[in-house]
Amino acid sequence: MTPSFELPLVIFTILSQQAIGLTLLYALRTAGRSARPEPSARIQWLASAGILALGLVVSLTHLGHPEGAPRAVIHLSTAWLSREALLFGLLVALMAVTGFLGAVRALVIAAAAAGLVALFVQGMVYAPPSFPAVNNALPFAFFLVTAIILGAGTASWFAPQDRQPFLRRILVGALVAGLLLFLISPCIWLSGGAIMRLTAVAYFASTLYWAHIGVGLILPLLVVLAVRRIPVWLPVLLLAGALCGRLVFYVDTVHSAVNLGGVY
Amino acid sequence: MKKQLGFYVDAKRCIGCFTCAMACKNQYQQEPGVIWRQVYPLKEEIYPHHERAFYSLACNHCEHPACLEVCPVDAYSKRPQDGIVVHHQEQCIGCGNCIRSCPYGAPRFNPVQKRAEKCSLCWQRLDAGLDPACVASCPTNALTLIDLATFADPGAVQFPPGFPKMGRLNPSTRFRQAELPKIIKREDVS
Amino acid sequence: MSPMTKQAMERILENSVSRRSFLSRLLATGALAGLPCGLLRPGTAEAGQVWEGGYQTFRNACPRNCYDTCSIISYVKDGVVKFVEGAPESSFTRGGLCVKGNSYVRRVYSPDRIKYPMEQQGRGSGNWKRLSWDQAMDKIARKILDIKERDGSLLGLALTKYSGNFGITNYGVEGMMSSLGYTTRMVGTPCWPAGIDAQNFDMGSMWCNDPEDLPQARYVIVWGANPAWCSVHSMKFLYAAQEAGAKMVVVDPVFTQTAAKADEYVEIRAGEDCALALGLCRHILDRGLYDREWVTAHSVGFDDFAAYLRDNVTVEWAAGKSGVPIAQIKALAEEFAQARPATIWIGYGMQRHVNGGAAVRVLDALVAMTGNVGKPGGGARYGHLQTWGFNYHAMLQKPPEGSKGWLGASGPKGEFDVSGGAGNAKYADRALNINKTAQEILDAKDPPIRMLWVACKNVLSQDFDRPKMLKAFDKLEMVVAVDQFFNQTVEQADIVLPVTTLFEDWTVNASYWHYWLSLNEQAIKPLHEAKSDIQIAAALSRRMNELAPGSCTFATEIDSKDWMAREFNKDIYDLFGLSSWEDLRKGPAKAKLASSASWADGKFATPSKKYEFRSDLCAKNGHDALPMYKEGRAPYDKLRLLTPHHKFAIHSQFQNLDWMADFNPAPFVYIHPRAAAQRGIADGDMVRVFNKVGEVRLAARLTSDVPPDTLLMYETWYKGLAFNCQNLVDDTSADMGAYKTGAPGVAIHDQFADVARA
Amino acid sequence: MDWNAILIALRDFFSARDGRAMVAACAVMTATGKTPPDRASGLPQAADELEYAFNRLFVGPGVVVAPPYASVYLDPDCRLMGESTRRAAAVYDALGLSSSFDEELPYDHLALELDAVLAFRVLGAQDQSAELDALWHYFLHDHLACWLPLFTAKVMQAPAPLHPEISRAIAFLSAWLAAAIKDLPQESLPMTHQPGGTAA
Repeated sequence: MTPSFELPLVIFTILSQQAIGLTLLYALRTAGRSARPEPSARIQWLASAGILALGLVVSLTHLGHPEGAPRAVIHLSTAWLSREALLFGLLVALMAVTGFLGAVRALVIAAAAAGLVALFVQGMVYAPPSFPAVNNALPFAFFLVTAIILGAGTASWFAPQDRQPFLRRILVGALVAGLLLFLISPCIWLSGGAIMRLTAVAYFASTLYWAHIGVGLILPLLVVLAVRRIPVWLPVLLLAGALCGRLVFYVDTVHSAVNLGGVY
Repeated sequence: MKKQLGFYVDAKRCIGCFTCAMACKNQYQQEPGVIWRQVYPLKEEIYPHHERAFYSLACNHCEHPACLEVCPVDAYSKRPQDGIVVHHQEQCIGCGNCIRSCPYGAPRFNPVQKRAEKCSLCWQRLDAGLDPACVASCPTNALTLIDLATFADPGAVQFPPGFPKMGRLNPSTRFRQAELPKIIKREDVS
Repeated sequence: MSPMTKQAMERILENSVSRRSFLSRLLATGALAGLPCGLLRPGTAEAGQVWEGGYQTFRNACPRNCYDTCSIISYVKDGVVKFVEGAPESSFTRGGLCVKGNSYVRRVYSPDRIKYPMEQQGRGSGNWKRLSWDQAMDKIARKILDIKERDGSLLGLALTKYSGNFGITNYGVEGMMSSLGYTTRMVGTPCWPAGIDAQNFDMGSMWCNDPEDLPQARYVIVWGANPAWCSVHSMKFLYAAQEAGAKMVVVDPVFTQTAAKADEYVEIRAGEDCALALGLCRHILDRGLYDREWVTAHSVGFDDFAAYLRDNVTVEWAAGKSGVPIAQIKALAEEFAQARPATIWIGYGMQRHVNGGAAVRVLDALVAMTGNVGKPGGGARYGHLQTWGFNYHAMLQKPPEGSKGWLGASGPKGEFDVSGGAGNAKYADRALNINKTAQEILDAKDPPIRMLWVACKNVLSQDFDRPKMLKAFDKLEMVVAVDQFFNQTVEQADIVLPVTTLFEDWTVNASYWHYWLSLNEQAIKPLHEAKSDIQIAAALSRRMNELAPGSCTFATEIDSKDWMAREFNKDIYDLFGLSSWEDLRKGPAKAKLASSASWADGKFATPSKKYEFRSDLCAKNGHDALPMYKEGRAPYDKLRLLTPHHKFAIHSQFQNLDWMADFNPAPFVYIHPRAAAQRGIADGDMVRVFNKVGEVRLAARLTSDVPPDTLLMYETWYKGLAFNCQNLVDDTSADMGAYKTGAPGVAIHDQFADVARA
Repeated sequence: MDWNAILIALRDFFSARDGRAMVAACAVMTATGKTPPDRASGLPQAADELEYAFNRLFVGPGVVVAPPYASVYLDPDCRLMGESTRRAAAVYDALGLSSSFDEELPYDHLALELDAVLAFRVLGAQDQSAELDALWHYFLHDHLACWLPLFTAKVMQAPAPLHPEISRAIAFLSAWLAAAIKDLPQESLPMTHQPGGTAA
């Protein structure tokens, strides 16, 4: 099987992670503080819900038969995809409710926790045995880092001034973590089996991979370190970089069937 | 052990003639581009001669099929009586998750129907007392049907080089590996 | 009433009773009268199509000039072939087909098929007009009459036909020509003629053991053949021999798929089979391992041959010529001579050389001197025509009264010619060498070739020196191509006629390798306006006789089934143990053989009635009397070029189908990594292969399957690709072939070329 | 627009065996379709050009650009004489009609299907039977509307510029289909075709 540009999935995962990131960052920066929600809480939460809903709609276009999408939740017993569908459905509702109710603390924590679980489940969907390089916790790690980077970046549009340094620190930390993760993972694959090595080689040979590293991670890191704040345009750059990185994930992660008859 | 049907791929006998793959197309009159059975030449790192040894592979009807596990709409089932993994195409929503998840590339996307499909082990033919089309067509008896419950060839291997080792899935295909003849090369050019 | 669902309507349409009663009220009103329909007509209850019911099965036979000539069962439903299977009755194919046979349905129902007679306005222009059969036959008939009027004979009308459709009734094409008068025939065969002559000189005929006795062999050398690709059903018999303890050795210039399945592969310098075989003979002689008793009782000239070996051959010399190490030659000779029975499968590839006939004679001698001729499990296996004793009713037609032709006797017109030459007729057909078709057309004078009829053949893909063939076509006033697909010959034709597939008309097929006989029933009506070759002949005869009564003796109305039946005779029935051809409807039949071995009784068909190591007949035909070394062709370019058959195609057939393209989308030239490195060529690079004939462009594959001095590409026609290996193959003759087939063979594998990055 | 006349002309066009018949059918379309006769047609040379172009697109002998058979578009395996061919013949049979061409002209050839459309139109005008409506709905929505757009798209994708007469015939065909679908109650819109499942 040759990998293909699964654009709807690229967009869906990125948007959903952005939404979850926003949720996580809200929960993080309000943790331990007064129970009073931020002034723009409602907008933030509705925006999260909207972003996630948009992602879900886009994900439908990936199906050969979108009309059958509601049935996608019937195989919860073993299919991570069913669990993902159910969980993201619940999550979008939870985000919307949280937004409408003005970010009630309990709901915020519930949504953040559900978001984390959803990221894990999503990570499992994309960690099948057919992709040895990512048949592990890496997809979850990639998704979590992406969620936090996008969440911190996007949250800077909504968070009050006093929380901006917190977001900045989180973003810097996440960018550094991401940089290490995305640079080191392929290096580790190089010492793995044939398919892992092929994956590493494909990543390193990909312009998109380097665009993600450069535009999505290094450049934002330098900018934030230099200006010591998150410029208003930075989330757009982060999103573009994340899209590049996700494209690499879908296009260049090598499927074991590609080398049938060859060394695995 | 319960009955579990599978293919025995005898790479020592296989001549890579693609008759099995074409017999499959002949049986199901598939659209161009849709391939249930493919004949994979072994790479030169495994068999040192280009396109001279092959694995004829379709669905491995695994004990724990990845396709079945990951299908969100439960469109796969494993027949209790013989372990055949059946794809119920009418239930398929074309999400591609099985295609992504099967390490052996058995499910394929049908661009016309916009659904996945894969080798059925010709269960309709089996139920009618016939061999699968590919097995029936093999001119060298290199592709045969086995029941793992009774199959007891000590020489057979489950994961030969060139076939991804996926122990958890426990694919039902068994192999005999290709052999090399003694080769006497020309003196005047070597 | 709201519209029904698609599924509900389709359920109604599935069944004739329900669909008829669905609109019964309407039919009762008589509304059907006066409809504006121009194409559809009111149908009666009986008319229309029968769509219901299960499969009907029919017996078919693959007519593709292949060792295996598979017997097919076609499954037909509603008048449409749904799928095919091999016939289980044949112990040779055991219910199997090959990759090509399994694609047949795709061929019949391909939207790409030629559907109607058509005429091209300007050869190669792509400007085609549709013709009715009447119009097409009228144009052709008038042209034939015009030629007759201008030249006083029909020698300006030439036929080139070979084995693209190998049914016995397809010889009606030759019959059609004969029924018009004396014409020009492209005679001979590009396939196997040098070996045929060789075996005729040695044994009096080409006759091989039943391949199903291969498991009895204790030693098998497959020499210059690749059954793993070209006779897939023979492989199981070779395996059975191996499993019973026999050693299988493959001698080939290329590490073929068959070589990969052997116990031992001997890489030989192409064209030096003669030398290696003589070296083996010499060593056997030296070690006294030959069968003294057998050669004394059953052969003539062995002492002369032995003397030749002693005086002219050494193992060292053979090693130097063939590239095979001395020790291996000795080992091979000793093993072969000591195993009983031992056999050699003599391939057609190894005789496509300027010394091919000579090489086959030496291989025959090797088998004979070790006493393996006439033994089950032994034999010099090349081919046979034992099961081809049909009436050739379709072929044997009389020329019209007063026809004029070539003065003097004519030789055979190919290996299947049963007309026995011209007999005592005053005139004969003009025979031109099929293997030099282009040159012969260019050279022919008095009269020139004015019109070419192409049937069962794709001249521009299969004949040699394609650039010259295009020039030859320029000389022709009319080219008629009869075909199923728009191949490179049809592209250059003036008129194309659509011909039926095997499922669409009756015929009968035999094999030149195994001993099974298969009926080919009409399973479906011809699609579009396709006609079979004999139906085309009848249509032409009809028009010829309308325009000029008596100008064609071919029947004007033909029942194909009846014509198929007329091919049978008592000898065939006796040979196969049939009471009627109808018995074949129950499945293919195998000849009742006294022994699985040819020449089992030791009585040969040579003048001496013995195996002739020394053949005066051979000498009389211009060759050496003894199996002797003959020099190969001097290289005319840097690398040897081989263009054998591919597993996905037989000549230009099958590879064009989209199912085949799924597995094999594009051609490659195979180059040894060392030769590639010298030229800076990497795997997958586009390259130019060129020589004095022309050039082709294609991608390179680097592999040590070929030796460093050899290029390999396969002879196939890919839909939509210009690739054609005949741009690199000249028409140099092989040494033998003229005696039995009317023209020498062709040195297809004595070609040379160079390669560079494109 | 006199659709009956247009349909007859389209049928005659797509079943034409030579340039003259094609030109004649085009002339009818010109006269009936109320599009200005903007080009001289009927000249022998023009007829030849039209015929060559027509054959390249629809007839052969080479690989044709747009085979005019429903099964090539509807049957999953893109072949002739497939399931949809069988369905087309069953529709004719239900109407009490049959083709006199048999396999010489596969039953789902465009010209035969247009002939059936004519039959439906005339029968429908005479007889208001619900069954006839249902059958027509099926033939139009579940058959013609599923493949004609794919067919016309293939024609439009032809490598060489389209001959104007062919382009106009295709335009008429598309216009008729659009009008016919509008005329029918919009119970079920023509869906993307979902051919029957394979054996799995």
